[in-house]
Amino acid sequence: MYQENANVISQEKVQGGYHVLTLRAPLMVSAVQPGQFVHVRVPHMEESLLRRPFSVYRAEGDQLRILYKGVGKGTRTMTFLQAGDTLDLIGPLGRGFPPLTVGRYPVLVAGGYGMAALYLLARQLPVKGVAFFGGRTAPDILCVPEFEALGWEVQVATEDGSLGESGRVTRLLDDWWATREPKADAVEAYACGPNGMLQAVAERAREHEWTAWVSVDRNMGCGVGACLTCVLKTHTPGGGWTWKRSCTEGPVFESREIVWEEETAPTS
Amino acid sequence: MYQENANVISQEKVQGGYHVLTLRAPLMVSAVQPGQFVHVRVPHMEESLLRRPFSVYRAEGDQLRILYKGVGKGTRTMTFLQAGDTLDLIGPLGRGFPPLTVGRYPVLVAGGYGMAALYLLARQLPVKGVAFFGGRTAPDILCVPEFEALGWEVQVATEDGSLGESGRVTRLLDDWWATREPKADAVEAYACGPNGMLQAVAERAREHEWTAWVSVDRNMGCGVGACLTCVLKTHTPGGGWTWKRSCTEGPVFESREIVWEEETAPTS
Amino acid sequence: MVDLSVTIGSLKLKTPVLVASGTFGYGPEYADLVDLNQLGAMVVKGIALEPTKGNPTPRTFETASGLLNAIGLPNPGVEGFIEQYLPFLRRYTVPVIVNIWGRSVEEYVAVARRLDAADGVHALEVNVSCPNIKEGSALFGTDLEAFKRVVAGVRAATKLPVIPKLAPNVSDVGAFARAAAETGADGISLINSLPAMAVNVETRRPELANVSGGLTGAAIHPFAVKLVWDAARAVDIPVIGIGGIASAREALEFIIVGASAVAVGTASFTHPPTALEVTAGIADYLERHQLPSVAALRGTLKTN
Amino acid sequence: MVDLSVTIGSLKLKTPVLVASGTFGYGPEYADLVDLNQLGAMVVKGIALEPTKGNPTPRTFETASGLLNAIGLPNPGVEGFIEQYLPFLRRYTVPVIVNIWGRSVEEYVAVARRLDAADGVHALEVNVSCPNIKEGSALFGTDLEAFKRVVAGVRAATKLPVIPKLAPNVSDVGAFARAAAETGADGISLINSLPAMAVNVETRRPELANVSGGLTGAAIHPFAVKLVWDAARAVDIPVIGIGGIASAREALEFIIVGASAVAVGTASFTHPPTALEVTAGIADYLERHQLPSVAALRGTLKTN
Ligand SMILES: Cc1cc2nc3c(=O)[nH]c(=O)nc-3n(C[C@H](O)[C@H](O)[C@H](O)COP(=O)(O)OP(=O)(O)OC[C@H]3O[C@@H](n4cnc5c(N)ncnc54)[C@H](O)[C@@H]3O)c2cc1C
Ligand SMILES: Cc1cc2nc3c(=O)[nH]c(=O)nc-3n(C[C@H](O)[C@H](O)[C@H](O)COP(=O)(O)OP(=O)(O)OC[C@H]3O[C@@H](n4cnc5c(N)ncnc54)[C@H](O)[C@@H]3O)c2cc1C
Ligand SMILES: Cc1cc2nc3c(=O)[nH]c(=O)nc-3n(C[C@H](O)[C@H](O)[C@H](O)COP(=O)(O)O)c2cc1C
Ligand SMILES: Cc1cc2nc3c(=O)[nH]c(=O)nc-3n(C[C@H](O)[C@H](O)[C@H](O)COP(=O)(O)O)c2cc1C
Ligand code: FES
Ligand code: FES
Repeated sequence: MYQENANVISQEKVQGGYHVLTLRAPLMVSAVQPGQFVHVRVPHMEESLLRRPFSVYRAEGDQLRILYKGVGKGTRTMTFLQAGDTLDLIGPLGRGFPPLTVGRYPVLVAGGYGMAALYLLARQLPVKGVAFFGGRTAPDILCVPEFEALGWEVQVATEDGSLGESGRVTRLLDDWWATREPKADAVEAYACGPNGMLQAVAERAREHEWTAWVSVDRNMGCGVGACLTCVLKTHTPGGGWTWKRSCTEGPVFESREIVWEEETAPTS
Repeated sequence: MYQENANVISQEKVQGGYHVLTLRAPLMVSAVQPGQFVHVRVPHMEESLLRRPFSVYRAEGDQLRILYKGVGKGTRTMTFLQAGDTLDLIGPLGRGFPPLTVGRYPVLVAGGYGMAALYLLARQLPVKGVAFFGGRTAPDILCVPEFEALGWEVQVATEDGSLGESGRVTRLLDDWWATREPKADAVEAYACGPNGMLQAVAERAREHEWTAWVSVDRNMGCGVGACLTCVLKTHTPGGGWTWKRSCTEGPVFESREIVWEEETAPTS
Repeated sequence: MVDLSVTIGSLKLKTPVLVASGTFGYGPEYADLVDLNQLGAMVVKGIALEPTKGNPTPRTFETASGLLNAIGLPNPGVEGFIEQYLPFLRRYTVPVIVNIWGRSVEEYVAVARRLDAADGVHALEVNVSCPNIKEGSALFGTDLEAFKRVVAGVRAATKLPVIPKLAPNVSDVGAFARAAAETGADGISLINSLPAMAVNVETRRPELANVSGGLTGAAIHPFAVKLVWDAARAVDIPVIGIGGIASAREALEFIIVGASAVAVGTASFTHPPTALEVTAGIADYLERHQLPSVAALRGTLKTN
Repeated sequence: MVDLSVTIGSLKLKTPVLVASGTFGYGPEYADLVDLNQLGAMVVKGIALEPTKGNPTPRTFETASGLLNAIGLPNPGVEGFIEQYLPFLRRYTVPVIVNIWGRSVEEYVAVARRLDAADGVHALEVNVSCPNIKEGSALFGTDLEAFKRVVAGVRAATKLPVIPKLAPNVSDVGAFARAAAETGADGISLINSLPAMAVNVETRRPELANVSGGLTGAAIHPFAVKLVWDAARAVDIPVIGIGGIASAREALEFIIVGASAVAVGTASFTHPPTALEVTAGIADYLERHQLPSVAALRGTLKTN
């Protein structure tokens, strides 16, 4: 874990309100694992005391990228960053995605910035499987060519049918599973997206006995385990539950560990 | 009094850390009198609740100019304003300089932004007299060619002697007065600058029986007379004193009205 | 059209958005910029029996999202107010609430009695909580018995609606709210500014000539919401929520936790038409949420 | 070299800048980013007799220059703390102050007694002022008699320095400071977070699952300075000033009004090395002002 002043190399608008911020952040790049995040102090936001967490999208050379959308005060302020500006980062933070268990077939499921959050993993996994990307409408589907270039099959669903199949991404997942032979093949799923999507993946994992790693999005304070803002309910062996900190013990959890209930409802 | 969203036409650095901001502000221009000010809501300063007051430097066509220096949080933030930005103004505010009494000879004394604050007056006065400008060092002396172009004689003093006479501007004033004939000529002085300079002018005015109008610089809150932040002590006929609001009953006061004491010490 | 009206005792307000005492002068100051008749009520700066000069300068200081002030309640005295400002205010239809203060119960009573007889005063707000007065009247805001004496005294002295303004620096604001209601107050308002101070570390002097002052503005808003919630649950009389309102959102928070009306303070300095924009924002919100009236929104906080 | 050391009872601190309870975890969390040995002391998150889960989420919410929290004092219990965290902390030379809380005097006493016997604990900070616990312990912070009972109980249970942490929502903080001193406390710390709340107006639900919480950060700083000033004038024992410190300036304000030491809270979230930068800033200030020690600056506010 480092604190680093990163230089903004470029800020690019991509589709659907998303931006890609490219930073020179050698310390972050040197240590980042797939699924980890950086905690950003957004400049010129004097009234706001908290940092904002962003998954690492790409990390190459000394360059780090994050892909984000201007949804609130912090992220909208970030859209004004320009080449030459400086950004104070803490990271890499959190427990990312574990490596694929040998002999398993990897399945990725993503929505929103989750597509970016899975990219490093997709690049690193030794087996290239199938990726399911879902969104409301075509511009919400990001990074498809990049995943295909890595050798992944990408299946897309949009709720309005403007790209790929019409409907939820989990329908694609169900169809794929239904036609897949032999059933006995072990699947290891990795998911990042809205809470509803994660919960849907968790249900399938339970039903089909997959291992499923989900990256949750919880409001964060410190990002390092000190403030206990970002907790979510997890099962304990005896049938009880305990809070775990998604910033340090997560953001990636095995889906069966999570207590799925309204208390862990989506934050976005 | 209006509230107006002014467009920034340009922002220019001049010498000594001063900037000239040119705004399209037709309502302000339509009503402004010499010595009045505008109360500026500095954008992107979410943590700061108060506006900042600035004298009107020039007002031509629909363009308003203010000349200012980045001395603190608000003014430094203002230096980032660019053409196309919008600035929320309230004004014109305050009681400016009264017209010259017929038969009097006008003398201007200024330091700092005071040179700008006297420009509209200098242009409007029917008699062009002599202007004394003082500062610490050469770059602090502003607007001299502009005043000369209006037909004023400008005498300059800097404390380090880098421009004009070496020393305080009041020495120039004393020298001028000492050699001036006939002494009986009525002088009407107008001053804007640091409190010490105003007080020195007030002393001469009392001694030589000049009328002297001084524009004071007091911390302001509302700018319109509601909050009672900006008060200064003034004499009342019976030998007592009362607070007057420099935003509405000032910022220009006749120097004998002011109770000159440490309580009205300079704010800058 | 949604119904924005509010009733506090015999006082009828067309809208629930007032301007807070001490932040809008006596009326003329903002009249060029803001149509006073569109305000729920005009609450004038605190009036005492005799003219008062107030504190030395500096009187205000900016803090993080806040404003510190120690104005010291300068005012022209009750006679001065009646002569200099009431004629101006009578030209408007806006209800006038006079904020009053005193150094003793007798002074409060005398001011209340004099204003009761004046034409153009619609209610009295009783400032027991100003932290700036050294003469001891701050005690009226934090000592329950002294508080009751003041409220009872004012109550007996006037037929006008009486609205005690509660001090924020108490452990149990509900007790003061109940005491106000039991002593015959028609409503209560809160919060007044929060005792606070700032130091210039280079000079080692306080930033305010009065040493300490009161904190107001956005910084105190979450604290004010909690106190208004506590007070509103304690009594049935109307509550006026004050503290850090800069947009409709903050005003709606007060109403949702139980305030019948609100007052805009420091934000008028930043942006004079804030109170009117808040009013429009509340109307818009009620329409969007298909609520017939501001009263229908009051106290609808869901806590489970 | 200026002398930055501070003594609180038998506790010697090399620098006057601590990290505040609940904002720096138990030690390991920030150890990668901040050299713990350079802190004046490490004040750990509140410890109770039994493990506690804390409040449901959301637990924090950003406000104007402030942070609202209702974490609810989750902790591993005193035995869990001793097992899981003390061994880590013993590897450092930084003094460890354990913040303790309970639901009854007996619980406070039991925790204090257990920690008294533990190796590596250097002082106890007694949290009587956390607004987040519903079980009634908040009363320990605002009821003078209950407060004295807790402090006396803890005092009798340990030889470690005892530092009660005062509640900010009282009318007369000096009375609590005096009560602490009279009951044998070695120092006092203040302020804890200020009771506050925020409402999501679209859902009409509180932004915190616990409905209300505590306000911290820059927003409350001027309020904290006033309370520290009041408390420091009331007692001779050392005072630790807390609230809204983000740079040396705010820390110096506390020291000038009478604090012997300070603690950095919320600002560590924004910028983890804040406490160390504040320490450097104080040293620099003392040199610039030709003061030999931080003690020489303490209580030097000029009020005339
Ligand atoms: C581990 C992790 C990784 C993330 N990666 C990405 C990413 O790669 N790209 C991307 O676009 N977004 C990502 N997010 C979401 C992103 O952090 C939020 O969109 C962002 O914090 C919203 O900030 P805001 O100021 O714009 O929103 P606002 O809604 O204005 O924030 C208001 C308040 O809510 C809090 N808040 C709101 N949403 C979140 C949230 N999701 N997490 C934490 N705090 C929140 C803020 O701290 C603040 O206190 C990630 C979130 C997490 C937890
Ligand atoms: C009538 C009048 C006319 C002025 N005209 C000009 C001008 O033409 N050009 C120019 O450069 N400056 C002018 N000033 C001074 C200018 O207003 C201050 O320099 C400016 O307010 C400083 O703001 P800041 O945020 O940069 O400083 P900061 O020192 O960071 O401000 C901190 C706090 O001090 C207050 N404050 C500090 N100084 C002043 C002050 N002088 N007046 C009001 N509040 C203050 C601010 O409101 C704020 O609360 C004028 C002042 C007055 C009263
Ligand atoms: C400059 C100033 C002067 C004030 N004067 C008074 C007053 O005379 N009487 C009073 O009851 N409250 C007075 N107040 C308090 C306000 O009425 C209000 O309660 C407080 O400012 C909180 O609201 P805000 O956060 O919206 O400003 C004053 C506040 C300010 C900022
Ligand atoms: C997330 C959080 C958790 C806290 N937990 C505790 C605690 O366990 N015990 C305690 O006495 N104070 C606790 N506090 C209060 C702080 O120690 C401190 O008194 C307060 O935050 C004010 O300082 P600040 O403005 O610098 O944050 C907590 C504060 C925050 C923000
Ligand atoms: S964000 Fe602070 S503990 Fe996770
Ligand atoms: S600045 Fe408010 S009365 Fe002058």
